[in-house]
Amino acid sequence: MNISPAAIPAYDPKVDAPKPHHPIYDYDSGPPVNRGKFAIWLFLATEIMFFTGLIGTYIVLRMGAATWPDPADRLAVDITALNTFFLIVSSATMVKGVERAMVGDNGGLIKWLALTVLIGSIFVGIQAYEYAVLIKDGNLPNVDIFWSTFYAMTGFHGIHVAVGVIWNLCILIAAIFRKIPQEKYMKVELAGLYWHFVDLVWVLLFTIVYLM
Amino acid sequence: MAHGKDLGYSIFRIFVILFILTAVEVAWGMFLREPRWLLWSGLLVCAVWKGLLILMYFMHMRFEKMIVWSLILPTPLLVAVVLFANMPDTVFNEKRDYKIGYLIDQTGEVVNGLDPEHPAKGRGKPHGHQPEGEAAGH
Amino acid sequence: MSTHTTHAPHATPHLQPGEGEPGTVREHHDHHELGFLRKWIFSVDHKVIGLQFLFSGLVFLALGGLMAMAIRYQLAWPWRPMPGLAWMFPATGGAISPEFYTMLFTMHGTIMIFFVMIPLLTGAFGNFLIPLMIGAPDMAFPKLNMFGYWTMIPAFFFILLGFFVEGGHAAGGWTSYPPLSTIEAAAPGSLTGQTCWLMGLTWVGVSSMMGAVNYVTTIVKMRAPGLTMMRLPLSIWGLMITSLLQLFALPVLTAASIMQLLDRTMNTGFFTPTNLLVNNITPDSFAYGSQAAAAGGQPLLWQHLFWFYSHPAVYILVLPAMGFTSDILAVHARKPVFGYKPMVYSMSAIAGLGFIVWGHHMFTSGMNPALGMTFMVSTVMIALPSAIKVFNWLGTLWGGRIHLRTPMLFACAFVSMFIIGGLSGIWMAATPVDIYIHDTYIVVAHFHYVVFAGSLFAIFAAIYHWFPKMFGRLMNETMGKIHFVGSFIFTNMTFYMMHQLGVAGLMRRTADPYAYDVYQHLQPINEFITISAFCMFAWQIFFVVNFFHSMFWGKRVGRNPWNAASLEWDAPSPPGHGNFDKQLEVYRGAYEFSSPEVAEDFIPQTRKI
Amino acid sequence: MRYLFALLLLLVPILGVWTFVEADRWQLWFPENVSSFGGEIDGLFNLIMYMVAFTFIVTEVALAWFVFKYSANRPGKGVFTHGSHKLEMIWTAIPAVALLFIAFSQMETWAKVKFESNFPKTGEYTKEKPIAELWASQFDWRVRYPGDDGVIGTVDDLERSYEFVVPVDTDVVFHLRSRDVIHSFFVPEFRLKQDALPGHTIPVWFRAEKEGIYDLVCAELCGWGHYKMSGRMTVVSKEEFAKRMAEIKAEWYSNGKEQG
Ligand code: HEA
Ligand code: HEA
Ligand code: CUA
Ligand SMILES: [Cu+2]
Repeated sequence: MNISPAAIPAYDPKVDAPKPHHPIYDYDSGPPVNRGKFAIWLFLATEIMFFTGLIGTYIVLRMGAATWPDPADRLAVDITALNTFFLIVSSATMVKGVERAMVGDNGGLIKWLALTVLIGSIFVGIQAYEYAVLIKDGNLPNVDIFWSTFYAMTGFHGIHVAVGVIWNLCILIAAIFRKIPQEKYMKVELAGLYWHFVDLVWVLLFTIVYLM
Repeated sequence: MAHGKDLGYSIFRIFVILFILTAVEVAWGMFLREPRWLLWSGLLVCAVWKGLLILMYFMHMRFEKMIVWSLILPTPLLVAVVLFANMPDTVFNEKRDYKIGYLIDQTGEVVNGLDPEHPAKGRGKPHGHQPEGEAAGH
Repeated sequence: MSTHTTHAPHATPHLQPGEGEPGTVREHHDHHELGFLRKWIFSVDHKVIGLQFLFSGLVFLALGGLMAMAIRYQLAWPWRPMPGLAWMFPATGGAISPEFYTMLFTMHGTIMIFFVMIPLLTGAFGNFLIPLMIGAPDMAFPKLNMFGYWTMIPAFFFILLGFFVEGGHAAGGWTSYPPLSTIEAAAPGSLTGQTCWLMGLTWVGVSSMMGAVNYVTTIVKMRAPGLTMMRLPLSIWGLMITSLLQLFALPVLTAASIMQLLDRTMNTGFFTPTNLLVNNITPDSFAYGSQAAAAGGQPLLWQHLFWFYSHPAVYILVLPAMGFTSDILAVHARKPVFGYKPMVYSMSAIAGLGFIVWGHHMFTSGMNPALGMTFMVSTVMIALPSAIKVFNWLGTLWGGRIHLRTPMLFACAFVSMFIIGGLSGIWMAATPVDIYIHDTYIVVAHFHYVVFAGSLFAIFAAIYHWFPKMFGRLMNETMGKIHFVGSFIFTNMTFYMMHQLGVAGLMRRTADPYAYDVYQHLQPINEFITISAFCMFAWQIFFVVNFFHSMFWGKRVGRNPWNAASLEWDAPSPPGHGNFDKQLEVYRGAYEFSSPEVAEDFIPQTRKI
Repeated sequence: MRYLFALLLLLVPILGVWTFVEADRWQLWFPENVSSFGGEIDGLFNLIMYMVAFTFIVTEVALAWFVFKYSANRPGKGVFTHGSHKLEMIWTAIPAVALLFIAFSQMETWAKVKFESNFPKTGEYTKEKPIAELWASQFDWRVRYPGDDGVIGTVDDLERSYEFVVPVDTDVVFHLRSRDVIHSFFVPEFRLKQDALPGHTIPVWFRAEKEGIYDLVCAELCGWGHYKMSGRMTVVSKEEFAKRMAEIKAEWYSNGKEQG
């Protein structure tokens, strides 16, 4: 058949008008991985790159600096070590929570999630306290590049923790009021992945910023 | 993970390892700061180890398919690219005629710097080593 | 999107082995008409969100275009009272100030790249096309998609706010190199405008990130049964690779702009070296308020981080455009895309190499010259996948039955213009040559050929091509052709001679090039360019009128006006809520044109033989 | 119709090449080269230009030709092909070779101009002992010559704004510095450009081969006055240079006396 340039098929209401009451066909084509999980890992990849920007800056500036104060001279390593411990605990409780959600144990989920939220808030609280003390002593980000990088890195990590706490809190509320059924456990798992990621970043940050 | 409960590992064990590693790190970082190369490489090993444990077990990466891995596998490469491409210009830059982290006034005096020998003037008590400051200990 | 999900086990005959979970039929029963707000403002429908991006992109295009006109006016007739803007400068009798000129091109570049091209390519077409072309009812995460547009609102707010703050908008170039952009005393635009600029960009970044996560997930997880990755239309490949670029590169810019923001507001010292003397102001007082800034940062660090994103960003600007072009060429030439797989691989190669070439913007910046050498090699090699693409486009046209309709004309123009822009890139990639031509008008010529004559022409092509799907009506063909002819001629008249200006050594970003004796003889050429640019701008009236007229009164067409084969043409025009009114089953690639198997000259992807 | 559009597409290579051919006549081409390596840079530019022009003409003409020839007005269907492996290989391999050739042909000149290891080591001026320090600041250029002791940074330095005097036919190394923001040292006739990065001392070398006065322009956006941040590069004979240095010195000290 030869189609001349003018042959644009005309509008035919019989064929072309949308038919009402159509089912929406939503087919899952991809590799066997949950959509949400796929998306959250993509998101975590961007987060890795984000922290690369911040931590990478710290690393190259520090390596290029002639001297660098011992972090222990300036920072409260002991309290923060405790804080690190808290964050790891909260990661473990989160795993427990996800595990409970997987088997559809809503009560267990609420218990462990509440614990996670609590410990997460403690972390944020301690960090806020640490900031307050530092700022009271005049250690503002503008004092020198040590403080600049310190606040940028830990600050953005802190914001991430806060977001994680809020996220977990939302799920906790949903679990309390609406109950999260077994087949929806993925909701919890996604929040968990984010939470562990925040923990993972902290593990690296703590070592690099506070101990090295 | 369709099969729910049984992941084949004990959260408690992982947690204990993480705890021990953290304790080792903190002790090392607080009391054994010399020699530096040993401290840094040791801490790095511990941190990466901890990170991997979290990634592998808490985040279930050990049990994930290649497709999930492929989403984050490019990142280490890119991280390395960013870091290494920046080093010649920051770390090994001989053209730079100031010290990173120092502010020098016009008389050539350090007014603001990382070096404890040159405490900043007139701006709070920024340095932990100063007796009144004790910022480190809160 | 209906939240009711019923798990109905479903026979899916064309499942690839190992692929997918059972299909899901979402019963769909909201038949109440959505109110205006729900339908157009708080919509979670990908098509509406796409249109939202399209319209805001076009509005910003007009704004950026107007700024380009002001730039051109100044370059042709410096310090002559500028029509329309004279009232702002009573002190000089209407002549704009040099500060204002710096602001003009800074914001022209910023708006065109971050508020026009990225929203149009990924925001508008990404949203509109992805679900339709892969046979999905909507995006994987419709709400996230809605937030993706909402986060553009603060971005719009901040970028517009900047024009009204003291000192004017950012004026450090769209690259915003510190310390010019971090020190208040260095430029009036660095007072508050730069902060608005950074906030705007950060929000665009958040929006792009949300969009990109959504796009990739949708493409990977929601293709119709039988639609394997290697049967995807190239537009979708382009959009997906672009999204991956966004995901891996953009956060670095976000981190960098946050650090610049901290440098500006909290007086940190990431990018500012020690011991500067700006405007005869001593270091202790050039920071905000009375506080000194931390110091001893590294200005090159910003350049590295910025270009680590912004080089991939230029491929973000071109990869979707390449995809659209491939599709449009194939449809209107009635031929399968020549070398489908090489096209996919070369796009991936461009994206992959795009991550390791950013240093070519920094050859003369004081970067370590050994790095320059490696960046040169990678940059030059990026021409290789581009070459493959160009030859495959030509191969697609070869032996076709070409219908020269407006979208096709713009697509051919894209190929033609991309060749020009790409080839001038080779000059700049060559380090020693770039010593001379860096920051001259050759660079301006290069990137306007790729982004304006290239990507924007591809966007025009895409608008003409998919307009029937968006509004159920055809754009007027005669007006379209007139629009094409004028745009094509005036674009070349505007940008081609810039190459020669660059060779003559004329620098970019100068408010008045004739302040130098060496450049005085270039004024006639600049006048010629300016007049051409004015004509080009005026010529767009044919597009604007055609666009709005056809939206309401264009010729009504059916589902598949172009006899194209890909899935979006199986949906009604415009598609209703949920896109498709039948179950799709895909049996072949998107480009089965002129196949001898059937009588017609195309086989839709859903047709079983 | 197809005549019109094919012609439009064909005009691109025709007019495109034509403007490049004529550019020199319209004074739209390189300014005269006066540096020792400028010729090489022009040569490399031309090398790429010829290679690129060839590709440009071939691809653009092919595009116009296809649009003209394969119009839909002919009966029958298009050629049904999904590509050709062999062609793909050919048009990958040939550009690959061409591109590698381009890349490798550039390296020598780049190394010569920018690598510090290739800076003049024997002449009067070296990296360690530069002829002067060139300071860029918003929006002027200042040159600081060493005084009698030949060392920069001592009290007897001679400072001078706007004009940078250098001897002809000599390997000149100077230090480029910036007081505030990023600027760029650019002398079109030298084919030399180097950004002045605040906080960095960047050594730059060139060898001017012709006496004369050239514009020194700032090529990196540095604020509102960027467009008028001009300086002057004066290349003089060696005898003249000595004389000029004496003049500069006299001027500097007389100024100093006035102030003191
Ligand atoms: C869509 C956007 C886009 C695209 C696709 C490109 C593509 C390329 N760009 Fe461009 N570029 C920009 C947008 C883009 N660029 C922008 C906006 C800037 C300026 C930023 C600023 O400073 O403000 C810039 C600046 C810029 C510079 C810095 C110049 C300077 O400041 O000194 C360089 C240097 O290497 C460069 C190189 C290249 C190269 C090698 C390609 C290649 O990808 C091109 C490859 C394509 C081809 C080569 C053509 C087709 C191939 C053939 C027909 C085959 C045969 C070819 C040969 C054998 C040679 N670009
Ligand atoms: C996508 C990017 C893009 C686009 C499209 C353009 C378009 C144009 N640009 Fe732009 N330009 C840049 C990106 C772009 N530019 C960048 C990044 C810079 C560098 C900035 C810097 O140095 O920091 C720059 C710099 C720049 C300069 C150099 C300034 C200098 O260095 O001093 C000049 C000078 O001529 C210029 C001119 C033009 C002209 C005449 C157009 C014209 O083509 C514009 C014509 C306009 C239109 C065709 C729009 C018409 C409107 C519509 C079609 C809207 C329809 C609306 C509805 C339907 C609602 N531009
Ligand atoms: Cu100095 Cu531009
Ligand atoms: Cu680039």
